[in-house]
Amino acid sequence: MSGKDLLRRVTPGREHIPIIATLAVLVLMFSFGAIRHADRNFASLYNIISLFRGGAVIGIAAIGSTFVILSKGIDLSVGAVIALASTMTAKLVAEEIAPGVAGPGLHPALVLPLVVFLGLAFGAAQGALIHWFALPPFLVTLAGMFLARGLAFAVHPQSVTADHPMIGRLQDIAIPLGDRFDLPLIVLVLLASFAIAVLAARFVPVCRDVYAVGGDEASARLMGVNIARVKIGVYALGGVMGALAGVVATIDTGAGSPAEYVGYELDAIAAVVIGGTLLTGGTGFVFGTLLGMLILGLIRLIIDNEGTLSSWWTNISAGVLLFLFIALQSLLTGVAGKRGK
Amino acid sequence: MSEPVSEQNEVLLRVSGVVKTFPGVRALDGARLTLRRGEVHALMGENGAGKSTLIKVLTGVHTPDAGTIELDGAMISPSSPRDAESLGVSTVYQEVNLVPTLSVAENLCLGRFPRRFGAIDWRNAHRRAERALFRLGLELSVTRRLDEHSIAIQQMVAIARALDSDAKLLILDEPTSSLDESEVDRLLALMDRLRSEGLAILFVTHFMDQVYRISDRITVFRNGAFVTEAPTAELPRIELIGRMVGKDPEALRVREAEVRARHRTRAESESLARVEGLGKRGRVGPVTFEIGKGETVGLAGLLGSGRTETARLMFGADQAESGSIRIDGDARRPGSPREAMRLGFAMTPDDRKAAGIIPTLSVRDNIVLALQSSKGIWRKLSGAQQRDLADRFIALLNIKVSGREQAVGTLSGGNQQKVLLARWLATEPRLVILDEPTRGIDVGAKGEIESLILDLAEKGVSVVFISAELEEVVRVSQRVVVLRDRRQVGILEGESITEHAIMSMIARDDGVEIDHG
Amino acid sequence: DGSAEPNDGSSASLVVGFSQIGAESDWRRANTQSIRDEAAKRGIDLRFSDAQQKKENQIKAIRSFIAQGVDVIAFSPVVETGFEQVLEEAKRAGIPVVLSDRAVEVSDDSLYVSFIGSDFEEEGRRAAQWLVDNTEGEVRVAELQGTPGSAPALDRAAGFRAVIENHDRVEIVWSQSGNFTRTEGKQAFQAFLKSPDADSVTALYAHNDDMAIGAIQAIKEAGKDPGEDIKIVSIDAVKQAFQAMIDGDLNCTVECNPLIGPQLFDIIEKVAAGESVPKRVKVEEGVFTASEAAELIDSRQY
Amino acid sequence: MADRSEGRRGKPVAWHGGPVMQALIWPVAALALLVIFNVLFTPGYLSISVVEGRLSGYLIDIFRDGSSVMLLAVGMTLVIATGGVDLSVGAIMAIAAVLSASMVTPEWNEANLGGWANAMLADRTIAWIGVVIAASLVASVLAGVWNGALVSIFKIQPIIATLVLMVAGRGVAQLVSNGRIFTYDLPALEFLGKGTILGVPFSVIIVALVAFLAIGLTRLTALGLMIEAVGDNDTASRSSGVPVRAIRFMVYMVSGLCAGIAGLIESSNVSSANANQIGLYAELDAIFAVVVGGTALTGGRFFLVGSIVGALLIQTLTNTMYAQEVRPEIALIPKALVIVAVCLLQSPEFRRKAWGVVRPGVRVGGKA
Ligand SMILES: Nc1ncnc2c1ncn2[C@@H]1O[C@H](COP(=O)(O)OP(=O)(O)OP(=O)(O)O)[C@@H](O)[C@H]1O
Ligand SMILES: Nc1ncnc2c1ncn2[C@@H]1O[C@H](COP(=O)(O)OP(=O)(O)OP(=O)(O)O)[C@@H](O)[C@H]1O
Ligand SMILES: [Mg+2]
Ligand SMILES: [Mg+2]
Repeated sequence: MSGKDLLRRVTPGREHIPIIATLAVLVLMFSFGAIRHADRNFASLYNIISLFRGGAVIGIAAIGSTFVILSKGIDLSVGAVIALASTMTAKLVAEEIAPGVAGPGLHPALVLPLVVFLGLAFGAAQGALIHWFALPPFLVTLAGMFLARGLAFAVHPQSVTADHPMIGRLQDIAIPLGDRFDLPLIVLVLLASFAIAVLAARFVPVCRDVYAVGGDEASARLMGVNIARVKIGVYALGGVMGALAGVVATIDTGAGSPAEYVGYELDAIAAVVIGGTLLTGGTGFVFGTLLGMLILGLIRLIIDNEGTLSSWWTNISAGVLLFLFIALQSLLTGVAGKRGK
Repeated sequence: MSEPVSEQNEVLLRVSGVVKTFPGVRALDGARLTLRRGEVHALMGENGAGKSTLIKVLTGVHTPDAGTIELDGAMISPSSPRDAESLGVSTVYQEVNLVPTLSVAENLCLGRFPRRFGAIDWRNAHRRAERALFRLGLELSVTRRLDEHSIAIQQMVAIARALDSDAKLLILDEPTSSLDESEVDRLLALMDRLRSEGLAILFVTHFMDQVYRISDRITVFRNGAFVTEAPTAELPRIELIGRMVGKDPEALRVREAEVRARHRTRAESESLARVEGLGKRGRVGPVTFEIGKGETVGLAGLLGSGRTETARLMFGADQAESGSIRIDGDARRPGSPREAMRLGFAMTPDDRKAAGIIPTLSVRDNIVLALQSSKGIWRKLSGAQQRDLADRFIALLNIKVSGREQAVGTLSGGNQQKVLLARWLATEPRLVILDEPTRGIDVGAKGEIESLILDLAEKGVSVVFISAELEEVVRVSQRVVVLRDRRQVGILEGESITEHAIMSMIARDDGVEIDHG
Repeated sequence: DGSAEPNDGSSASLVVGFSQIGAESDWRRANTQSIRDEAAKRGIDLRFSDAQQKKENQIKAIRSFIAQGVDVIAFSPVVETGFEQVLEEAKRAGIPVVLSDRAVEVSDDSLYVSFIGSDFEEEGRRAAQWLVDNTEGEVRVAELQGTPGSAPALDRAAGFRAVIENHDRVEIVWSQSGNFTRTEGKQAFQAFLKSPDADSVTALYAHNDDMAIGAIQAIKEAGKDPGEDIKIVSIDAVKQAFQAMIDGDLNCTVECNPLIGPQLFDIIEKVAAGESVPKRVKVEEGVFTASEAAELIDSRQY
Repeated sequence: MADRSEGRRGKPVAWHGGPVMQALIWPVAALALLVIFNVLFTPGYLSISVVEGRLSGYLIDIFRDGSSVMLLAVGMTLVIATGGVDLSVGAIMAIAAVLSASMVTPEWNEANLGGWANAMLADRTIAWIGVVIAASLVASVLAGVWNGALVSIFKIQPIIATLVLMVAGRGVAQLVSNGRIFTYDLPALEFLGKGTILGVPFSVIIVALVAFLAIGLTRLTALGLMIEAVGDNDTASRSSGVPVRAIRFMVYMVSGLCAGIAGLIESSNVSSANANQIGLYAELDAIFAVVVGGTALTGGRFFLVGSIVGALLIQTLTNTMYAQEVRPEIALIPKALVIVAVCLLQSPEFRRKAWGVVRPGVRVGGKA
């Protein structure tokens, strides 16, 4: 390999500019917080772990949304699927199996795969409707959102505690960092999911098909891409990641509720788009979504550290920070893009 | 031309009685086609004759209403392009059908990535892509996005993709429509080699030369129906054209002669505009030339020489960084197409799919669009005016549509090109920039467009003409600007315009003093 | 360095982190205001965070309070469950937690030191009791429920039913959600009023005043007399409900008192000083009827 | 197998001939089915009576309750036709609503505008209400300008650009009223949402006016053509001289204006403005209406009448849940099923396949 070749390999290409810009702004914003709130331990390890932990549910679900959006679709059912999965998990492990049978319900080792499988089926059904009948994804997944939310209430009308000894043990799984902090299971699941997804997006052929379908579906079809597999696949993945997010949320908080996770689909979409993935399909990075998730969390963290904001200033600051972020991001991308040409 | 293939050559593909109807159009009406191993078979016909539709039926994009397809002795009914590919049919479709947002390498390897341990082996993929392109004499960065490359390069990539497979049947639907001669030569040489390896090739094109250079047999379609099949050697050019258009070919010949004559008799004219050092760093330029009223200026050069870029700068589709256009006594540099339109400019782009047609809108909407935007939002053309305009141009350019309300996306390639032309002619411009206007247009229509340019010229409209066919450039231009490596290398005028002169100017080694005509 | 040590609390003023549910109603606003005012009055450094109705946000806020090392954390939980983990973290960091307004469900009581708030079930019972005491004969009740699944909606429904169970003459014939909002309360009730059942209905129980006011408008537009043809009892006792009672449209409102600032900070200060506090503190609340509305309206702060 | 004509970017390409009728027929059919269902199961569904000088009945309710979604759908249709989306309409509704409620509250005027405003409010109420309405609408249009600037000048993806205002807008609304929820008692302002003219709800009349204006403006001028061109292929539109940027700008402004009117109607209907609740999730309803009405989210051809029918459909659905007394927490399930049914009905793909399923069955039967 020539030296020039090597250089080309390690220097990021033009397509990486948005992601580098995003990362830069993330670092910038974090530094801003760290300086402004130096007396409030802003840059503490605890806060950083919390950033990951607090964003994990959205982050995991957003992996699914990333692929959906890359294929030029949209998935509005995410939030409701999380709620459904989380309620089901809690209900199934906590409640007695049949009236009269005492004690906790099904073993989590059984419940967790079951719920994730149901998520898969739910997502695949949405994908099938979208693909086979050429229905608009927006409407199908909106219906999916209503359906999943309704089912969650049908499973249990209010919040349930996931009362099972195994859940407690799962909660204790963590990688200790130093003597006082540890990475809890949910963060490990988050990081593992992202690692797998980032690698898959690059190295698994069918994932490249997703990019192709998002870039130009008609052409992809003519090039022999199996459109059905891609389209049903991405929504199935959306369902799986939503369900997984719901399951780990239940493990992490020890409870599930049908009324929760309202509006999470938008947060997930926001994380994806902030991470540099275009809603027009075909362009973007899974890793960007992780950055997007962190940015949403960071906005919240800065607001929490302000500590004096009224409810409305909370809203406004969230909007303003979001705006500042995307403005900076597009500025950096623009400048770098121009130089790149 | 190669050895004529004997009738005994094994039949690979037999299509018979295929019918395909779209709402309002019977695109195929009992189409018939027989293809043998080891032959290049040309499929000819006017725009909208149903050639592309037949190909799409063959590859499972469309389901036929009736008819049978027999491949290698077995009846097949491919349900998708993927299906067809697995049956051994590899296709280049008429419009570049690749994914613009993917890299060149990915476009070449999609669906057949080299793998290691089940994962994509990128290094290998890049090498394979580079090799596939190199076969066509192309060296470019395969990691760049496809849409960063010109439409001609994209067409080459599509061809490279189709060639990079072990198919028994290769279908090429107008693969050469925006390639220049050296690329065409290389492609034809490759086709020749593949033929000798026993591949059957179905070749659709409107370039007569290429048909006679490479094909063994010809099938002609008219209005979706089979007209004739004959060995190329037994079907003289003039007769072929006659079969295609269904008219006396003599009329065509007379008109062509007329065109030549009218061009030669054109008088000197006063100046309309002068392009002065127009350029953009890293893209093209500086380019300098003069356009007279009613004059046609050709831009000549090889693929990627910067013709399209020059046109885009003139029209404000890209912003020039230096130079200007001197017109009406002012030095202007159009910042947007709107500004250029205000100067009376018009431009048909070479990439009609991405930058030209509005696919889901009707033919009428597409035709009135530019005129309407120059009039502004409030002064809407009345329904009657729109219909008149559309009908007039449909008749004038002989656009084959089922009605003026047909969505442009469903027109045949050549007819889409005519709609674009109509859009700009409707604005009654002073200067029309035509970037590959004859791309994908049949022989009859090419003649029509040439005489149209003449008519325009007679009305005092100036034309900047870009075409991959040098012959065409030579025929219509009073002045030719020659570009090489995105720089102007010279200008030819009047009698000195010959194909040879242009080629030698392009071939000359180092930059000669630029002749500011 | 990532220290999450609580302050000593001796040198500077008391630092309290408070996470509010949101700002969805006048009631909530009054609740927030009361807490802010009281903190200012006592010179307490109050770090306030609005969770915008999301539990996740609330957990984030609590973690951020832990990182900031506040002296006491107080919050009004968005839902009852799912706080066990974060409360354990607070406990490990040695920060006591006080709940306000709504309870949480935890296996270990020691995760919070005290809960101060209304008893939603009691409110439902009081509403039912008023209806039982102030009507005769058969009472057919329409119910406008709060947001499905929310604690006040569930408890207010349950409390109401617990009382009418013992009174056969009172019966719920229709129940719909108005999402605690005026618009949806109005729409839902308007649809109901067109059904044949509507003619026989004699009472409306709304889970909050806002929905009751929406329903009153619908009743008027349907040509009936709210408060007369249909007796109306609701919960919250906001100022507008008093106005409605003066106008004769509303019959009774059960107070759900948001002004818990003084009571809350009494407890917080005790907790910070290491004194023992009761596990459950109820907020003082009353039941107001149309007859007292006129004299009380000016004293209502929200 | 499927025939799919290749439009650019894989859009299914509309065929010639009466696209408006084709787009309308299925949503109308779905609406009709829903109404028939109600006629069968809700007594007196179709009856319209006059109560207190106003028309009253289930059908009237649908129009009246649906007026804000219909308004939003009009603006949203134009935005979506350009290939965009406006998530901020709910927040803009809140801003307009709160601003109007604040400006008719004496304490607020005292603190923010000075005594002259109150004097005017007391002496020349109608004129002042004109000012109030104008101010609210100007604010909404300004919100649209903000969105338009982000999308067309800064080239930010519409969903993210409008998300900014969706998040911040409610805060702005609360900031205006300082978090208070003002209630008013001003028949002139309440007329917007509650008033009737000859028994017809005034809000419905406003919707009709706005819809006619929008349809007229887009179809009698070249605006409609240009909007469709921009949404279908913006590169081609730009090089054909369409003022792409200005068009994008304008549609967000119109969307803002429609949202503002909707906010005024919604708040005047209940005589108060709660920044947290007015228009919450309204953007989803509006987008739903538009997409059901036949306009693709990818932009291009749009059908304003279809969107209005879509809005009526969603409102009918909501009102059906009330009328059928579906348990609130379960109400979402039938709603989901109806949406899927409507979608299927609308899909040519489904009709073809459903038909195709029948045919082989017949053939098999013939063989047996
Ligand atoms: N999807 C479609 N819907 C409606 N009509 C169509 C569709 N596809 C093709 N047609 C019509 O079928 C006819 C045949 O078109 P086709 O593309 O096969 O022509 P062609 O011979 O390839 O022409 P060209 O030389 O211009 O490429 C045309 O009239 C075209 O308008
Ligand atoms: N051999 C090549 N390698 C890489 N890029 C090329 C090559 N040829 C052309 N290009 C691309 O084409 C662009 C310039 O070509 P342009 O389209 O202006 O030329 P043209 O003379 O119109 O040729 P074409 O026949 O491609 O339309 C450049 O920006 C470049 O990216
Ligand atoms: Mg063709
Ligand atoms: Mg070109």
